[in-house]
Parts: sequence; structure tokens; C-alpha cells
Amino acid sequence: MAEEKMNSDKMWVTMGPQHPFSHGLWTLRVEVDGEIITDAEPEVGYLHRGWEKECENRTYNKIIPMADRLCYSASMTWSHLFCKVAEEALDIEVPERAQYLRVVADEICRIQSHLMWLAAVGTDVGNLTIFLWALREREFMLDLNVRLCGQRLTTNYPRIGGVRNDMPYYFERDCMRAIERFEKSLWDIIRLTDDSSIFVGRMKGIGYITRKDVANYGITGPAMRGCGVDYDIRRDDPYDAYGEMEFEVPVLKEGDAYSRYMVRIEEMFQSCEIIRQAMKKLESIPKNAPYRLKVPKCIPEGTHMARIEDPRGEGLMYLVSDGTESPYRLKVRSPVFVNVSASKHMVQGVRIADIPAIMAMIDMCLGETDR
Amino acid sequence: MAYESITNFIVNRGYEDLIAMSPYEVYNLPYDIAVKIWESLGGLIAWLINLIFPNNGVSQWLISDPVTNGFAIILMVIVIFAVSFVFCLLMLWEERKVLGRMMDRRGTMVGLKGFLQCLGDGLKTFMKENVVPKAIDKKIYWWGLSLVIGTSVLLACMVPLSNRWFIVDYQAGLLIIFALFALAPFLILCAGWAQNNKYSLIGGLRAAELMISYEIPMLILLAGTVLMAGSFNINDIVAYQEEHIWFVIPQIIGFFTCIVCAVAESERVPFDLSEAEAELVEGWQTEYAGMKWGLIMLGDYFRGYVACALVVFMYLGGWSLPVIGGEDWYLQYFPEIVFLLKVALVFFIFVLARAALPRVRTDQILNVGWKALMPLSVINLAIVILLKVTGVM
Amino acid sequence: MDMSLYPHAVAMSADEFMSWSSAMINEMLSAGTKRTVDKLTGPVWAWAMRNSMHPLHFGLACCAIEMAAASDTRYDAERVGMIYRSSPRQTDILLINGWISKKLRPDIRRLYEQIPAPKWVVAMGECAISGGPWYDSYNIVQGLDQIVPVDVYIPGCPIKPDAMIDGFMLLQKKIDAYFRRGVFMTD
Amino acid sequence: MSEDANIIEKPSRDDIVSLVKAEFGGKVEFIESTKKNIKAINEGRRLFMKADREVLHDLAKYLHDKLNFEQASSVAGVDWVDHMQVVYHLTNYCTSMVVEITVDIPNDDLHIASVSDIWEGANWHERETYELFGIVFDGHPKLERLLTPKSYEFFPFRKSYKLRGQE
Repeated sequence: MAEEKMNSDKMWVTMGPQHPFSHGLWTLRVEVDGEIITDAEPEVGYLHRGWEKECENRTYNKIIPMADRLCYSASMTWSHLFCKVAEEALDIEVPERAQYLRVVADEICRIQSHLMWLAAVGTDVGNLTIFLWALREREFMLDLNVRLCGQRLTTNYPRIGGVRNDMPYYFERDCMRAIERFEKSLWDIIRLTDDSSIFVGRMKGIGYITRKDVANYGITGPAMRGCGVDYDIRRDDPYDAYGEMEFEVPVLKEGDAYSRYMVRIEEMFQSCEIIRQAMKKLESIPKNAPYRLKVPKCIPEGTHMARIEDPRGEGLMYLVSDGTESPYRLKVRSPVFVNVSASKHMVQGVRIADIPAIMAMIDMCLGETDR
Repeated sequence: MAYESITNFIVNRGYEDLIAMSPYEVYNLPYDIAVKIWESLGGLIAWLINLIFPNNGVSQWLISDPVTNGFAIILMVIVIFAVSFVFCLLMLWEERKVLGRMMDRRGTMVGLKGFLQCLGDGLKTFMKENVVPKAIDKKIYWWGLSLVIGTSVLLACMVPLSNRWFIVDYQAGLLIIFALFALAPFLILCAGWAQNNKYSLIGGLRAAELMISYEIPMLILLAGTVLMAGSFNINDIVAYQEEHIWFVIPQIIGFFTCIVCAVAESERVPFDLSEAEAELVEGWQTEYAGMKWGLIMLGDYFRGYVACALVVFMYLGGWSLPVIGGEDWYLQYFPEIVFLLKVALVFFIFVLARAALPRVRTDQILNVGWKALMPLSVINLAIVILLKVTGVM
Repeated sequence: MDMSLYPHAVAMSADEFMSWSSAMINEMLSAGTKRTVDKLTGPVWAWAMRNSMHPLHFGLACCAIEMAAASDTRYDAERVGMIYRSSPRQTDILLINGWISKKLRPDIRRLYEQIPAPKWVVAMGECAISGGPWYDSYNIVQGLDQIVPVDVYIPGCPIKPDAMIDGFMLLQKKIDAYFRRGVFMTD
Repeated sequence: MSEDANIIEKPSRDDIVSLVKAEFGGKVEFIESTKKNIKAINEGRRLFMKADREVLHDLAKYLHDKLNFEQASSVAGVDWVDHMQVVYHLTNYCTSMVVEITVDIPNDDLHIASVSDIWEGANWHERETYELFGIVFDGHPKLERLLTPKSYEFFPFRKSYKLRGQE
């Protein structure tokens, strides 16, 4: 083995924890023959903090802000998922006003998470203007977060049995303004990316995954919908108020990095649609309707499971409660954890210059990968 | 010896007296400036010595013709380097501010509206510790670095700003600049290899790959210009463009191809594969710390300046303005300023490309180079030949 | 020596005490040309270093998202001359903005050593300051100062981009103090 | 319908129950959920099974091949002090049905057949469960530590391992 390793002209390049393309801390050791990649080996675990073990040391209400810090760029969906699991354990139905508020907060979080992803794509492909324009749009979505939930990033907005507070004064008008402005200015960024043949040339034709491999590798979310799997938890397995929303799930057949990119851009437009419908329905609900239920501190025994459509894929939480104040066991299924495990398969046979483009399409968020 | 005022001690001679000693037949502005500087500087020293020891040999010697001429040449080169150095800092400032404005933010506000930011960067990098990794190939590490910076600075000083602002009015004008320009990728390859770092090795290899794609189209474009102008000498090319028409009009295809090649030559964003930030950390500059990296960045901007200067010479008529004719036109305005403004305009196009375009992959630049730039430059050459044969130009 | 930055001498780290004491000795012993040269050139180097701080492009967790937001159009960090360089050789500030796991300790230590000499470390966010919400984790280093000497702590979880730029303003004052005591002091 | 007839593209809930009962008989028992107003359970998109350790791999293969459960969402370990438990969640895209299989493992013999040869997605989940609980998945291609550093010897998620704040 040693001499075979010696005179093979392949070279292991470590794209280590501190690397501009990694957007967080993970290593991709890549075996390179010239510039073509023959073998790859991802390594995660640099942000592992034993989140699930720490939950067993916290009461249920203390876990909500911790759940925000699972995937910090899409924090609303994770704390929302934890509250859903707890509500399923308590077997309660969240009041209607809270359901719609959660849907609005979820979709705002999805738009700002996709914009953060678009910014990351910009730096990976080498065009800093996309990075800054995407973050400029994201600032307006963060302002909506600040008005609705109080904090820019890790919003800590849902509670078990409802939401923290009702819509603030004039929020509905600001939300509509922000959405209109966003839809107009997203076209500026699209003109920078889709109309530039270099960007399309860099994205098309790399990171191929067939329809069968996507399910086999467990890749979920926009990465899966880019390869032809027509499945979206918000539509097929609706939770909260998503049942009443009509929106169209973008699905593309090609299965390369460019189609995954197109799926996410289309999803941003769909999110604006959902927010408009949710806002219209919120008007019809009387202002003083309850937005939160009284919930006991201890959750009864049993095993419970809930799923949610995170901007990066399918988030799933499995809760084993034993009637005390804190959970007995809380398992978190993170979509990026599984997508990264498939990176070895996606990266075969491409050039080094394509790795950032492919990995950007998985939209890494290492907080939830290492938990 | 009675007290003598400094002015009449320094023999203020007209330029003609020096003509015998000066290496130039043509009037050369920086040499003239240098002579005046030395006359005031050297004259001051000589006058001081003369005060103490009146009528001694040294002060006479100091302001004699050969000594003035010798020191003037040294001061002239310093003046020429100072002008191109300050203009490079201006270009760096232009890039940071224009890039900032295009990204809808303010850019640097250090110093006066951001200009002193380049000074701040430079001084800071000079003060950093000189970190040299242990397992490097010492000779090539240092020679590669110094030659890259050396050729860049040498190039920047060889670019004539007008027909009276040059070091040497060499007959093979553009050819020498191209020859020195083509050296940089080899030195980057050697520097990349010497750093014993995988990223820099790949970066160095890419620099060599990149060179294959843009070098030959660039030379064919050069042939087009030289054929139309009739000589390699830059003064003749500019004079020709001034009499007839700027080469942009007839060789419009060549102009755009040349801009693409110039961007690739000075390794700026759409084609900055050897220093690809996202994939190769810092490409071939990864292991160069502190002052070494500061000088490399300066070298990059010098090469950008020379690439823009090439485009201006070949297509935008050097330092001539189409409007103002007449024989002593250079008395009404400064041709050097006109030339530098044109270079700044072309650099603006480079910065526009940097703000708008993502980075290209290695195989894509090779395709573009061979399948797009090469045919375009040949078509451009065909047009030039056609115009030349039919006697239009 | 501007004592306002060290209100309580007790809390100085070993490195800071070394540089503070050697600065005191330099004040007393140095005289003549070296002293005047230090006095004259000190502010120039300080101005240069202050206005071109290059932090390392090294995002760990939530504060990394806010670090990215600090360089966008609203909170433009480049106004004060901050660009994120990706190679440690060309940076002078190690910015740690997330929780540090035990697996990452050797990497952070190596990055710290790779950065050339006049360097500073900024601990951004609760997790880098003291382990933050993960106080009882088995895999988290409870605070960055167990690995590298830290210069500026920026509290908040996650911190706002303007708090980060404010932290760097404080670091600029510290850079001033570092250079006023003579640049070429080997401490 | 896919090419060979026996793959049921869209198995309904009672299809699955009847087929699995016919195939595996006593070894797999179905648990009825007692929750009333959870939308997913009322609309029949959840199915809870308890399987024995020996029959798990065949059950997984059966569900994957015959009943078109294409994705293994997650593999979770649970430490009930006196015995260990592994919980599988399998998803079917067409009917968006989620099947939850729980398998009990005695404390003295922590071995179970790995399903990473059926679903590639479960590979890293099994590695993670191994390094945090110590449950060995036989037949796993690369059963090593993934998240915790290589130098850790203990299994952190077991109830026996106490966190800093606990006792």
C-alpha cells in the first residue's frame, strides 16, 4: 500500500476547517489528480456540542432559545419544530391566529435564509456584488423579524401552545411593503446571475445526482426538488396553517447544481405568495383572538415525532418524554447532516473550481449538522 | 570672496547648454525636472561648502556639467517611478471606491475620502513580522517573489506617458512591454511551487494554464496595431493615430478582444484563477506574509496599470486628443494628464468587470481563449490588412 | 501608558503584563534618539495599523452570520478599512465568532501562530467569551482565553453587526496604546 | 406503476398493515396512537411499529423494495437504562407516509444489523448513534467516530454519563 501511495501522482488536498468555501467548519479532504477529483472524504464535528444531551438538562421552555441556535440562519423553523413536537405530546391544537403568525414568521425566515444562501453562492463563484446585494435585501427581512419577534437572527418567537406576542402595530403594512420591494429587487440579483453566461456556465453540468440516488442518499429539500422529486412537507404533510395556503412547489428534472439554484430562487417568490395569503387571512381573524394557550409545565409520557420543511430540507424531531419537566430523549434529524454525507458522491469527477459551486447548493449550516 | 546670493552662485543655464551632455536629442521632461532638482539641491550643498571654504574645488565640481548630468539621470528615474507609483495608488483607491459604490456601499473612508487607505495598507504590511515557513525552497521562494515585483515595477516605469515623458525612446516599444509581461506567469509558477503549499502549487499551475489562453490572441492584436501604424515605436503609433484616426474605430473587434486579454493578463476577477479566493484560499500568495504580500499586491496593481496602458496605446490613441490639433499642442494642455485619465477610464472598465462577473473555470478560459479570442483577433488582423492593402488607412 | 484600558491591573493576562511592564521599563531607560524616534513614528504606525485591520475570514457559528452582515451595505465594515482575508498570513486579527469544540482547539492554536506578529484576538459572542448557552457541554471549550490570549471581548448572543464594529473601535484604541510605547519593542 | 408489478407505488395505510402482518406475522406489532387532534395522525400519515432485532433488516428491505419507502429519515438511539432502543423513521414520498419502527436491544449484547446497505442516507446516522450510544451496527462499511474527536473513549449520550451540571 505504501509504495503504491508513493508513486501515484494523486494528491490529497485538505480543504480544511478554515476555508473560504466552507461557510462554517467542516473539512473536505479531496484526492486530486491534476485538477480532477477522484475521491473525497468529508469530515464534520467541529461544532459538536452534544445539543441533545444538553436538552435533557433543560426544562421545555428553556429549549426553545436553544433550538434557535441549531441552524442559526433558519432559526424560526427549528424552534417552531420543537414547539410542534411538544404540542403533539400535549395533544393540543394551537389557536388559529397563532398558526397564521407562525406561517408568516416561517416564510420570512425562509426568505432571509435563502438570501443568506444566495450571498454564500456569490462569494463561492467569485462575484462579491451578489453577496452584498443579497445581504442588502436580507436586511429588510431581518427588520421584519425585529418588529415581529424582537431579535434579528435567532428569533425565539414560538412558544409551546402558540406564539410569544401578537403582530405589532402597523406590521401588516410594513410586511406588504417589504415583500413588494423584495420581489422587485430580487430581479436585480437574478439579472446578475442568470443573465451572466459565466455564472450559468459555472453552475450547469456539475454535481449530478439521479432521481434514485437522491432518495437513497436521503437528500431532502431544494436539493431534492432540483433532481425531480416532487415532495414538499408544507404541501404533502401540511402542519399548522399550511393546509389553507395555495402555493406551487418548484420541481426541476435536470438534477445539476443550476437546477437546485433555480428551485431556491423560485421558492423565494412562492414564500412571498404565502405571506400575502397568510396576511389576508390574519385580517379576517378578530384582533383579540387568543394567540397562545395555557400549557402545563410537565409533558405526559410517550414518544412523539414531528416534521417540518426547513429551508435546507426535512427537519424531524423525535421526543421521548417521561412526565417530568425536561425531555428524556430528544433526537434531531438535520437535513444538512445527510446532505453533507452525500457530498462524497456529488463531488466525483469534477474540478476543484467546482467544489464551492456544488457545496453552495447544499447550503451548509454546520450548527445543525454537528448538533 | 564676498557674500554671494545662492541664485547667482548656481549657474542657471538654459536647457540648450546642457544639450551636449544629455543623453537625449529630444526634449525630455523628467530629465529637465531632474536637472532643476539637482541644480537646486546640489547647488545648495555646493553653496554651503563654498561658504565655509570659499572657492574650493568640491563646490565647483558639484555643479559642473558631468556631475549634474549623472545625478539628474538618477533623479529622473526616481521621478518617473514616483509618478507611476502614485498613479497606482490612485488606481487602487479608484477600484475600492468604485467597487464599493457598485455594491451599494460606501467603500473605504480612511484618510481623505479613502485615498490614504492604500498608504495605511502599505505601512501596515511593512511593519508586519516577516514569517517565512520552514520547509520552503528558499532560493526560488525569494527569487520568484522579487522578480515578480521587479518585472511589474520595471514595466510600469517603461511605459511612456507622452512623447516627452519617457526613460528611453526605444524603437521596439510595445514588443519589450509584451516580452516582460509574459514573464510574470512563469515566476508565479515558480513562486507557487516553492512555497511547499498545495493551494499555491495549484495556483501556480493555473497561472501557467491561464497564460496559454490569452497570450497568442494578444500578440495577434499587437500585430494588427503595429501593421496599421507601421512601427513598433510607441511615439510613432500615437502620432499615426493622431494624424489618421484612433485605432478603436477601424479595429473595434480588436478593441474588445484586447480588453478581455488585458483583464486576463493582469489576472483580475473574471480570470483571476491563480489567486482564486473561494477555492484556493489565496492561490499562489498564500505563504507570503506581511511586507512580501503588500509588495505583491502593489505588483498586481502595477501590472493592471500597464495592461490598461497597453489598451490605451493600441486603441485609444495614447496621449493625443482628437480635438486639439496644431504643432505646439502640448503647450495648451498636459498630454501626460490626458494619458493617465484614459488609463483610469480603461481601469474603470476592468473594475466594472470585477463587480459584475463571477470567476471563470480553467477549462472555460482555455475554451474562450482558443475558440473565441483567437478567431476574433485573426479577423481583426484581416480587417487591418484589408484597410492597408486598399490604401484606406 | 494609557491606564484607562487596564482599570484593574489584576485581570491582565500574562502577555499583557509582559508588554505593560516592558513598556514601563522602556519609558524609564530609553532616552535620546530611540525615544524621540519612537515618539515621532509611533502615531504613524498606529494610524496605519488602526485603519487597515484585516480580520481572518473564519466563520464558526451564529456570530459568523452577523460578521457577514457587518460587511454588507448597511453596516459597511470596509469604511474603517476592514477586509476579510482568507489566508492567516495576511491577517492581523483572529476573530473567533462561535462556540469552540474540543476538536477545533489545535486548529485555532495553529491559526493563531500562523498570523504574523503584531496580532490581536477578538472573542465575539457569549460562546467565545465563556462557553455561552453550552455551559454544561462535554465537548465545548468554556471560553477562548483557555487557548489564545484574547484582546477584546464583544458580548451578545448573537451580537449585532454594529456591536461588532463598536468592538473593533475599542480594539483600535488598544492598537494605539500598543504603538505609543515604541513599535520595535520585542516583548 | 413501476415495471415489476409487486412494487406498490402508493400503499395505503391498511395495505401496509395487512402486507407486513402477512409477511412477518408475530414479530412486528402495530401500536395505535392515542392522540386525537393531531392532523397528521388523523389523516393516516403516521404508522408506529415495534419490531424484533432479528427481523429488522428483512422488514427494512421489504418496506424499501416492496412498499416504496425510499428514504430513511433518521436512526435514533434511546437509552432506557435497563435496555437500549433504536428508532427508525422511514418516509414514502408518494403518500408522504412516515413509518416509525422501534427495536429493543438488551444491554449486554448491543448489536443490530445495519441498514446502510439499503439506504445510503442512514450511514452517518448509524455512525453517530454508534459513537454517542455505543450500539454496534453490524455490516456498516465505516463504523468510526464522526462528530466527537477521535480521542474520546466514553459514550456521551448514555444516561450513565453525567454532564458537567448534573450530579
